[in-house]
Amino acid sequence: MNFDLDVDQRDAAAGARAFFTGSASPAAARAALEGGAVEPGHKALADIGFLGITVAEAAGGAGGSLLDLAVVAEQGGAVLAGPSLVTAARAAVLLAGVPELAALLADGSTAFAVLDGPVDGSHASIDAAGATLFLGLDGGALVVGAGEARAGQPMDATRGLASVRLTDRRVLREDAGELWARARQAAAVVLAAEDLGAADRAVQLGVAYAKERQAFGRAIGSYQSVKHMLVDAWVGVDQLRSLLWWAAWAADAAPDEFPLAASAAKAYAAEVFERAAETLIQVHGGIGFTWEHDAHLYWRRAKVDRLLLGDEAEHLDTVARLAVAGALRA
Amino acid sequence: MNFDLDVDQRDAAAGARAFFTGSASPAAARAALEGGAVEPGHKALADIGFLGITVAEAAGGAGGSLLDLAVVAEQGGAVLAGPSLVTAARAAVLLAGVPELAALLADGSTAFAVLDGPVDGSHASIDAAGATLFLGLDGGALVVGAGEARAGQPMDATRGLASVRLTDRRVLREDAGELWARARQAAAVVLAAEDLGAADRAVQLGVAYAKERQAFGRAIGSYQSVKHMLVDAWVGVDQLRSLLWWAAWAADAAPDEFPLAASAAKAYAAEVFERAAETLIQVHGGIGFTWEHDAHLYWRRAKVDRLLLGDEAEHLDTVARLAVAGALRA
Amino acid sequence: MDFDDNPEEAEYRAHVRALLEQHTGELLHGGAGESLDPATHEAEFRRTQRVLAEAGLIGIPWPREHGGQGGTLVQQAIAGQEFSRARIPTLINHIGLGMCGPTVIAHGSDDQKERYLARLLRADDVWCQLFSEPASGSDLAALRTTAVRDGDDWVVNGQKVWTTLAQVADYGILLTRTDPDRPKHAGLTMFVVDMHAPGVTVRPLRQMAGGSGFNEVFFDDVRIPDAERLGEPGEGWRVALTTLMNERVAIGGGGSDIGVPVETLAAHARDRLPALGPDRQVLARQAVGRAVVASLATRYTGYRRFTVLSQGGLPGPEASAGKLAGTAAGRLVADAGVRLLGDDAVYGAAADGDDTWQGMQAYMPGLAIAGGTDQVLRNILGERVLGLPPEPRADKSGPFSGGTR
Amino acid sequence: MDFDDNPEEAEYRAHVRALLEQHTGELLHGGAGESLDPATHEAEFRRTQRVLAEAGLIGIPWPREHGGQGGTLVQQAIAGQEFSRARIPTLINHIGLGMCGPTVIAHGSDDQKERYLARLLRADDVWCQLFSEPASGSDLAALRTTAVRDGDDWVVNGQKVWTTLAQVADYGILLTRTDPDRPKHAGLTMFVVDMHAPGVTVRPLRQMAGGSGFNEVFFDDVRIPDAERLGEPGEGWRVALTTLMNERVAIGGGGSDIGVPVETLAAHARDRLPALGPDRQVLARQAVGRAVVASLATRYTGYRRFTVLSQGGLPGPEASAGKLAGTAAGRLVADAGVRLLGDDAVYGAAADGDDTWQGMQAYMPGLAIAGGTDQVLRNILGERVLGLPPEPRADKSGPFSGGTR
Repeated sequence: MNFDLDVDQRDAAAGARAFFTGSASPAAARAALEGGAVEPGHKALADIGFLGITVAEAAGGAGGSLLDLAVVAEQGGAVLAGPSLVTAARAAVLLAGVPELAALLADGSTAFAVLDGPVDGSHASIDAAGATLFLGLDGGALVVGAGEARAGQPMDATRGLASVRLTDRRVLREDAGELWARARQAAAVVLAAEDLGAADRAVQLGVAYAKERQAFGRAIGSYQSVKHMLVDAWVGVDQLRSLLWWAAWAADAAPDEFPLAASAAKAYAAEVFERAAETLIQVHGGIGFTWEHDAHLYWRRAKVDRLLLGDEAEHLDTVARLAVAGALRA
Repeated sequence: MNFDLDVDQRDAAAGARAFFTGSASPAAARAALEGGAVEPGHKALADIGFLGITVAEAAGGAGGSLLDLAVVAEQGGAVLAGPSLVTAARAAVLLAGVPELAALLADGSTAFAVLDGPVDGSHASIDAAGATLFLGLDGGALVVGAGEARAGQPMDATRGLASVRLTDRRVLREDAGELWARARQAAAVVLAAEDLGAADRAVQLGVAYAKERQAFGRAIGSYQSVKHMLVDAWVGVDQLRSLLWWAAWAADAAPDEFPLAASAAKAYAAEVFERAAETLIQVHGGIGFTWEHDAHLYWRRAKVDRLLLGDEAEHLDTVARLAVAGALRA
Repeated sequence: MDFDDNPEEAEYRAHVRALLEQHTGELLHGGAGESLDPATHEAEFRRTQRVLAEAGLIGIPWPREHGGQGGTLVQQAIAGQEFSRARIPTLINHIGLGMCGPTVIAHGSDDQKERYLARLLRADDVWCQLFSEPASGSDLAALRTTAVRDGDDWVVNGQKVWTTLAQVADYGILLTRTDPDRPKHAGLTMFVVDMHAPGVTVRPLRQMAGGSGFNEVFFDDVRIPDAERLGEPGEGWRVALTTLMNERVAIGGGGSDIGVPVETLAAHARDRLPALGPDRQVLARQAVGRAVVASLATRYTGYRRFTVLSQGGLPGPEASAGKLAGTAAGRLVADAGVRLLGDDAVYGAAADGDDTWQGMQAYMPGLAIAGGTDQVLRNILGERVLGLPPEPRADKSGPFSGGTR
Repeated sequence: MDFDDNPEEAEYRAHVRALLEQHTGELLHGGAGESLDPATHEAEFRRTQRVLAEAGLIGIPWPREHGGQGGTLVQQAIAGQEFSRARIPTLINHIGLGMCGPTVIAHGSDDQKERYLARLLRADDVWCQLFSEPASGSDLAALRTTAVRDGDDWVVNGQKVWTTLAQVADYGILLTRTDPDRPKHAGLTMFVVDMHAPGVTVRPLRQMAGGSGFNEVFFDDVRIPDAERLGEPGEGWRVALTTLMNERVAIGGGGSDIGVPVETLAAHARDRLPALGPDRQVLARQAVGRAVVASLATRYTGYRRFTVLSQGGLPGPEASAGKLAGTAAGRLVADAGVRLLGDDAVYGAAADGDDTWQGMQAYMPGLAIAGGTDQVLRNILGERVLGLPPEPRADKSGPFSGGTR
């Protein structure tokens, strides 16, 4: 058994960490709430090659695995980067048979978004606010087209959520239901990876503050109420990493396990990230619920992400149905 | 506003406490698991008049309110007494129009049980194991009859659970659906009252042990992990008392509020008692999960009661439906 | 047992209602769910309190000699309920009434009482409470703002934070460290400070939910005459305990919901449930049911506390349970409300601009902190209600300046 | 990344499997879900371990000089997995193998090693660990059992509790207080005790779930030769830490579920779901889904720990998270399993006598306590993994007899 990242993946994670740390931040996420740009932005992500990690080499991508993408996405999540690599992962699956469009995805010359719900008035869809070309499922067919995006008042401005009405559409593939489902599972895994990164950072920030902040003559992290709250958050993050790695690995290496693993990771991510973000605020006390502190930016992301691409209830239901149908490894 | 027990009710509670403390105990509940008798038993409860508290005076009862009965039932719950006053409350409602049977209930000359589910093979029904005459709902009609009881291996032997098949039946009232529902609500409230008493005692026992038991040079109750666990259990108990009083009061004084209040009390009781019992074991550490310690007897009662007369999910659903239909006070 | 007023209560309620009716044109009325900002409507807020004071509805339990009505806590609670019913927003001087005034009554000089109390009741002066600092939140006695004696004055330097209403306040009660060489609780002194004095700077503090109910207050060489001291030098902690005890009385309320009332959630569910699929309705009803039960449990427990007041009792430490459980219930209500929004739940407001549920969601984390964190409340309940032993403390002896903080 | 054996691991697994096949007739095999009691099947249990030892499958990572195989922790884990797969029950000497033996190896005299280790591996002698006492559970160093020097012997008086396998044990490692005038950790000494010596009384302790896996052990003037001391007098705490560190290695497992495997829950749900109404099915799937996700999260985290072993690493304090989270997941599995029983859920067993789910439910509260309470595990994780500061302690200095306990 070798359930660990390999050296290349560790290197990729370190590189991604350096890139994202230098190009995005909770401060940028705060500024975005007041109209600032999402950082690092579409072009920078394309330039460093992150949009094409899972696009085939023939289409100009890196031909990597979903796990390769997930380790990068985790680092983006840690600093609340946008737009999301969820879209890259999902579009790469959808466009696997359409190399000319996949090439536009990989080189960043077109900003794609994938629409959830009806294409003539979609649900809130990730990064739809900044996209120019949309992919959607229309009566079982995979379609592509331009559209009009209507963004609501953001809770987390880095997600670029908007509802879209396609103004034209072209069928890329009929009977695309299975492909669509697989793409959505990949998207759920990458969202869980971003959540893992953000939750991990939230716990780190909470731990650091609990070591430093004093009350009643000692560091607040020495009190069991604070210590145990952080431990529970950390245990969740540590276990989420295991589910996430398994799910991302299964996408390419164990397709039979993938649907259950993807839903397990997404459901668990929703809970773990929300708890980590709530803990981050609570540990910080008064300063933790001010606008100027970063805590609420993680909290906003958590409150939004838990509902995107299917909430916890949807994915728990899926896990149960698949488990009952015999999908667990013996 | 006067949301408190009156002097008579406080006196009744004190009297009931003295009676139950002298006639029942967790030790008796333990012995019952190995075939011992349920204490104080049907006859003693009849003799002291508790079976007739809500039976009309004309039928030999005390003509009291459900609240009068609930304050007594709480004291029985504290020492895991059996049989349950749930049956007395429920049968008194059902037999309000049948004074000759109500008289047999009040004077204890007949041991009644009320059957949940089909009368030709009921669900597990409280105190059915020791009863000789059964009340049931059969195609919308209230029926009474003798029957054969089949008791399963007990988890909590004081509940006298059994499945019953009526061997004869007589219709007491046609179209009894509404009466049946009200009786079941009264039963749920009295079960919640017994749970309140048991949960309250569990918290008291946990607090007492946490003050006395030392670890690492101080009482374990001084550690936040133990202290806060007990506080959360206590807050639940204190709030359950409020819901319980309201529900029991509403049965007679505010019938419009009663269905919602009864379901709220029962749903909350399930959660509060279970948490109090789990806390009791955890605070005691190793000794807390031994057979000889009383903790598991409270735990057994909690694990059973949470499911009887509708589990938490059923009652939460009822609360939501009624609230949506406008049943909350403005 | 009943939930009705007794005859005296009913009579008093009718009296209040008649007065509010009579003065309705002079009073501010807030829209439901929408809270007016005292900073932008300061004049109307002050006028409203003055009119109510002149009608005898302010400072009800205060002694008559200090401008109060010599009434009961129950009368005050009834008046509060009727203010809510008439949609009168929270009084601009609620900090002054609930905390500063009682502290001046208990520890002020005759001169201070004379100068301040009547004006406070009429909101001629608005008051704030200057206790918390960036480095002393739950551990209030660790505060670092210094006051140094200089002739007949004290010179104050430092920073306070989480100060409600500082941006409109005329006076504040200010807890300072006057002797850093004594143990942390022993070196404190309380003052009345003029918020318009040179060297006082107020800066609003924006919260994650968007509003700015709190402020930072900076003190740069602010001079306070010794006559404005409240209590003896070094007795500040004892004086502050008076304030904090009165704060508990103020928040130990009588069954009012935290955040959005559960009836509003029920109406919201009535609107939104039909749009959900059948499986989703099952789950949504569980969430709504759980939120309703938790809220009602807190509400009816509040009624029990109110009954104690009604029978002449005082709120004990168990009042902390009301805030703890109310916060937990509020979280359930907010979460159920947000999830019922469906696709709108991921935005900051619904498509029609209504942000009731998202706003409440963003308000809840602060509520679990401000006015006593959940953790501090559990300590209070564990120690003062359940009688569990406190943790050993090393910060109570030794000089503050010597690192024993 | 993969979940397969590497070539060496695969080879070793095949080797183990072949040996188990070869000796299958000599080995005890337990029924699924049904655990055999070592006390009632003692001879077969001892024989099973002896056969496995002779096949080289016991004490795999122990040095060859002490009768071990000089192998790796991974080989041991693989052997354990294959024992499970072959339905061989937990070895009768698992306490001896996991804790007592390593302690003798680290601190015993050559003579002790010679006399004990080979016999321990073959289960010629079964061992137990005598540490916990009624008044010292989480706070082990507060123990009160005394050993007083008397010539060449020590005389032991006191009581131990929670002693697994004491009713069949031949020897035990026994932690005693030999100097009550020193601080609590400094006055302890460890011994090997003959469980058949006069004055040793073993009494089984019944648990709430019904079984009697634990015992009380009483010592009345039990004489232990000084040659049976493990380590120096006063060094008992250091010796005990060796034992406890090995305990953590033993429970830091590689992805095995706590309680009933989640696949069993899935099969149970498949059987029981169709009997529920549609609304109930929605709720039951939520509960099953949640239990499955929590279990898989723990299982796959176990695989990550196992990978560390596989790469030659040692289990760190994060292994405590496996027990903490596994217990929480186990509670979810048990609760979902019980609730799926419908009307049978209120009884101690289903109508057909199967008590899998009720048994697991009753087993979970003890699991959150035995081998480190949830609270102690959180302290360990907070301090040793997250680096949060410990609480101040007053019990570490001052003489034990002087009340500093």
